Amino acid sequence: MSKVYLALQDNDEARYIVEAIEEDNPESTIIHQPAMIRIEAEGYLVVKRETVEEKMGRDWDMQELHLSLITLGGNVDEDDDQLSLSWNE
Amino acid sequence: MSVQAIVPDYRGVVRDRFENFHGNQLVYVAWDKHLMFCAPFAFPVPPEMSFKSLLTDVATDVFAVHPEFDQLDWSKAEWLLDGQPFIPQLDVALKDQGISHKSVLRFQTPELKGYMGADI
Amino acid sequence: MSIQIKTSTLEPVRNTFAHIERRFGDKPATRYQEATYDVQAETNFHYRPLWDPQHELNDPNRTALKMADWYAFKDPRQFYYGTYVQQRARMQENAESNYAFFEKRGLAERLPAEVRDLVVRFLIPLRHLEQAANLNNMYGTAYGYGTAITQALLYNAMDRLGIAQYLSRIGLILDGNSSDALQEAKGYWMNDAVWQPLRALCEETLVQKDWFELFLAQDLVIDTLMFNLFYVQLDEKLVADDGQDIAMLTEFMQEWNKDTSRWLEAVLKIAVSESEENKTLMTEWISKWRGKAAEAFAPLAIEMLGEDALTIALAELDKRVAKAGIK
Amino acid sequence: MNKNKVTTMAAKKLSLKEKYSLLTRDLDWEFSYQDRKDAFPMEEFEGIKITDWSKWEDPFRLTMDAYWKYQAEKEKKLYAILDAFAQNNGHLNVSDPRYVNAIKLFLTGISPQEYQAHQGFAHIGRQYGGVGARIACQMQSIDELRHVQTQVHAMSQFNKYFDGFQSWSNMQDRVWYLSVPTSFFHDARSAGPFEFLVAIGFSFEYVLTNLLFVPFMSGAAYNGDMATVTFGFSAQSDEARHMTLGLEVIKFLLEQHEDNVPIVQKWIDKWFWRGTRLLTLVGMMMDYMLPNKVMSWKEAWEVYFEEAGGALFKDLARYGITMPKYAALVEKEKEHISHQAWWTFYTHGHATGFHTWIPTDEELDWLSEKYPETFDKYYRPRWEMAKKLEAEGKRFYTKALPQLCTTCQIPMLFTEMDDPTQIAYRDTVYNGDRYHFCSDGCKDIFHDEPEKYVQSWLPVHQILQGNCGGPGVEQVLSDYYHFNVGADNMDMKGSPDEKRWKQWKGVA
Repeated sequence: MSKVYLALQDNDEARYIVEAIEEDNPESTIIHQPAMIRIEAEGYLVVKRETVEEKMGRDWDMQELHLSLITLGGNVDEDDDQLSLSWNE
Repeated sequence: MSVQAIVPDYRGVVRDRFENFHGNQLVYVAWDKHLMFCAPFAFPVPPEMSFKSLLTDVATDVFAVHPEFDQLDWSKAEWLLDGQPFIPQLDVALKDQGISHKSVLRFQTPELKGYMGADI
Repeated sequence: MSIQIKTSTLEPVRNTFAHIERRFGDKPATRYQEATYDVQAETNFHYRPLWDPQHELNDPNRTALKMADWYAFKDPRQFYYGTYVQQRARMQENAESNYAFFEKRGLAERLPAEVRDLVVRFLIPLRHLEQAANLNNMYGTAYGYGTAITQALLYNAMDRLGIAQYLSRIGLILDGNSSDALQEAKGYWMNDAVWQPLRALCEETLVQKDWFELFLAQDLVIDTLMFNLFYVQLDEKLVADDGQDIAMLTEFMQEWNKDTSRWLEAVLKIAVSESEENKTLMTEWISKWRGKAAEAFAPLAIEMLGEDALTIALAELDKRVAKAGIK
Repeated sequence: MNKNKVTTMAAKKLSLKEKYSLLTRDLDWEFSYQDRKDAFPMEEFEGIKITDWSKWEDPFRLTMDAYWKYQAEKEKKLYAILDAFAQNNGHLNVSDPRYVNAIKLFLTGISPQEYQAHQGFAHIGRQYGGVGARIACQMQSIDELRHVQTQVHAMSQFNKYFDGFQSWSNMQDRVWYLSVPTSFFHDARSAGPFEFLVAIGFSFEYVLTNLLFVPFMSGAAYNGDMATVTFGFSAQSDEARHMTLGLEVIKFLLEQHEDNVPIVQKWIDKWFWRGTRLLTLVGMMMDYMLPNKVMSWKEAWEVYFEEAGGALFKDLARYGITMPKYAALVEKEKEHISHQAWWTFYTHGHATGFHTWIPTDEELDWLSEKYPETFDKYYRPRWEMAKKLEAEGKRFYTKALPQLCTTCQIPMLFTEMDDPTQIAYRDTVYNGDRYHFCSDGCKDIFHDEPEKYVQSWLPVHQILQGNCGGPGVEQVLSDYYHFNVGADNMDMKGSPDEKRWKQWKGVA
């Protein structure tokens, strides 16, 4: 299985998102690089709105993710509640 | 293959036709295994120019900066014309010995190994 | 480290880029200037487009209009991307609160049925006209010349998509998100006899080749008539029929029109004052499309507003054309 | 007037997908009065078969209101940082004035291509018959305009204090090495609408731009350039959308018709090859032009292509798509190309719009460590030679113009990868004229569409035809390229840039 990944700018907003991703994807790996945070996982990764809202303590729109997103790899599926990345192999 | 365009007869203008060089033709010259010179050089020269004149009046100035140039004996150099072994005739015009527009001339000097023997 | 720096040695070597200095002198430039002037490449195009071998990739000859300097088309709003999106974000925030207010207070339910029908039959189908306007402004963006005008056309294209989406949302508000109103409105656009000439006109604009002519047809002729008929005269009718709340949902379009008119009128003036040839050409184009548009809007205007409505709208168009120095 | 009220109904909650579809997809209509093919005339000539545009899946469902809102937020943040950068003389915080040359190459070489991407996406954003794909392309068009404008604004501050930025507008369509990126985008823009999207949206954005932006922006961060980091990451936040568009379009084309598969594969092969040739410039920048180095070109290639690209092509295998032709060759090239390229620029440093230099001893050791198989054997001796010549007061600049590859337009500097001491030569004769190539990849591309590539505007040939001013190279540089000769070009050592830097920093 190949890795899917996304990278976020290293800012305060992103720290909550990363925390949420870690919680929802226990198998994922978080890599801190200069000015960015890369998160990878085997085959599948999901960002859930509800978890991010819980971490931030406020309403959070899935599309706000794009303010911090730098790059990603994998097939994207986005709706109101989550954004997932996957490979079909 | 040919181009698939919105019209059936798409044709490109040939930008580098001989006629565009004001009487000159292009000849590319390279000294193999001497990568101080990163790529072959492009020279615009009259097709009537003799091979000798190409060497002494055009190429020498460019290649002479190489530390091994003093040891270079043109008469011992081995030549390739467009990839094929070639024996140049010094006093014959380029066009009369098959050196045409956009031909590549490469010379090899097996005894000269380049700077520090590293093909440079 | 910074303590060692003497401010006197920190004088800039130059104030701006060389091409900006050539145009505006050796002084600090605005962000609009640096983002706009001479950004588009002008020479040495390698390959003729497979989709248009008669032209270069960037080619001023995709219109018959001639300009000595295509950067004469300065946008009075001085929109570059950053100022454009920030301006629209402010408008969208306002629109968002209007739509939210309208929905929260259940204003749709307070509309008289006639008003609802009027909106569905006459306002919502405009979203398809906006879609044509989006394509026609993209056409100018893609095949026009010089960043000054092509970027403004792009902003206008995106505005039109935005407006089409706001109009769609009005439909969704009226039908409780069932999309029935949208389907009904599309039915009018596709089959209602009074809409057909206008739809035919939209389809005709979509097969035009000269981008500046198309710009005049769409942004000047069609849009001026459309705005006057739907957002001025229909708006008045809605107010008279107890439908004034709808105005909350079209405030964005009102603001947009004010903003865009400033740019449109500047472009007209600049193009026409360039040369007699341009003036003649533009006069011909405008008269051709005025004729077509008058015919296309006529049945709709009569059905929606009555006999005089189109005359009023045409007078508005003629005033605008005259103001630009065309007649 | 009848005052019946509209009947009350509970508003149904719309999902993002449904809402987007109603607000966007439903705007289009079937034509009754014109032939739709006259409105969208470019969809068929490439041989691509689209049977049903409605099968298009929108990956991100961004409506204009959300677009304005989020993009304005990004712009507000970005310009706040650019203002602060200018007010605080942020250019003084870069690691070393040599670094600034990397962003000179960026502004002159990449920003104009962002503009071409903007133009190309505007073109297909008008031409696609399917509304979903079309609007995604329109959004990318306006994003790309954003990128060129924010880049120009970020560089504006550097332009006030360093040479080499000021003539970027004039340089973009004239300068010899800039014809490499320029011809790449001209090639894509002059192709049909589907090839354009495979070229730029898929091959470039999805497969390769990570190699351009991510190391570049980390590099800027490592070298104290906050302005570049900021515009770079801000642009990347749009890029995630663009990459996904690229992947969606590939899947869409492959699912539409099996006849599309070989056409798409051919385009992937072509644009992968053209892309790797273009990225040679980035490789050189990473290995040689960043004073504080993030990772080597080779490492970047391994992470961003071999690993990420490998996963992608495994995913596409179900459609019958295979790894791009010559991917195995490029695996060998990663050991060589950055060194071969920087040597070329170093030896042509009199004709470049940025400064060149010999790597420091520490940098040479870093290169040895990063390229243990190749650097000491093939490339370090060149720098030893350059050091010796420089010490003798004979800084080496070549005296003639190089031969160029007809397709990628890079000087014929690449070697056979199994013999890095031998320049690779490929040629062909077409309609009586001889054409030269750096590689099989570039020759294949010519062979597939010779009538396109006979038009190549090869800068060296244009200079020699007298079309760029002259006759001397110096006049070409000053009159045609608008260089400030003696300031913009030549070695870093002794340049006005270096002198000013020393003054600012109070170093003798």
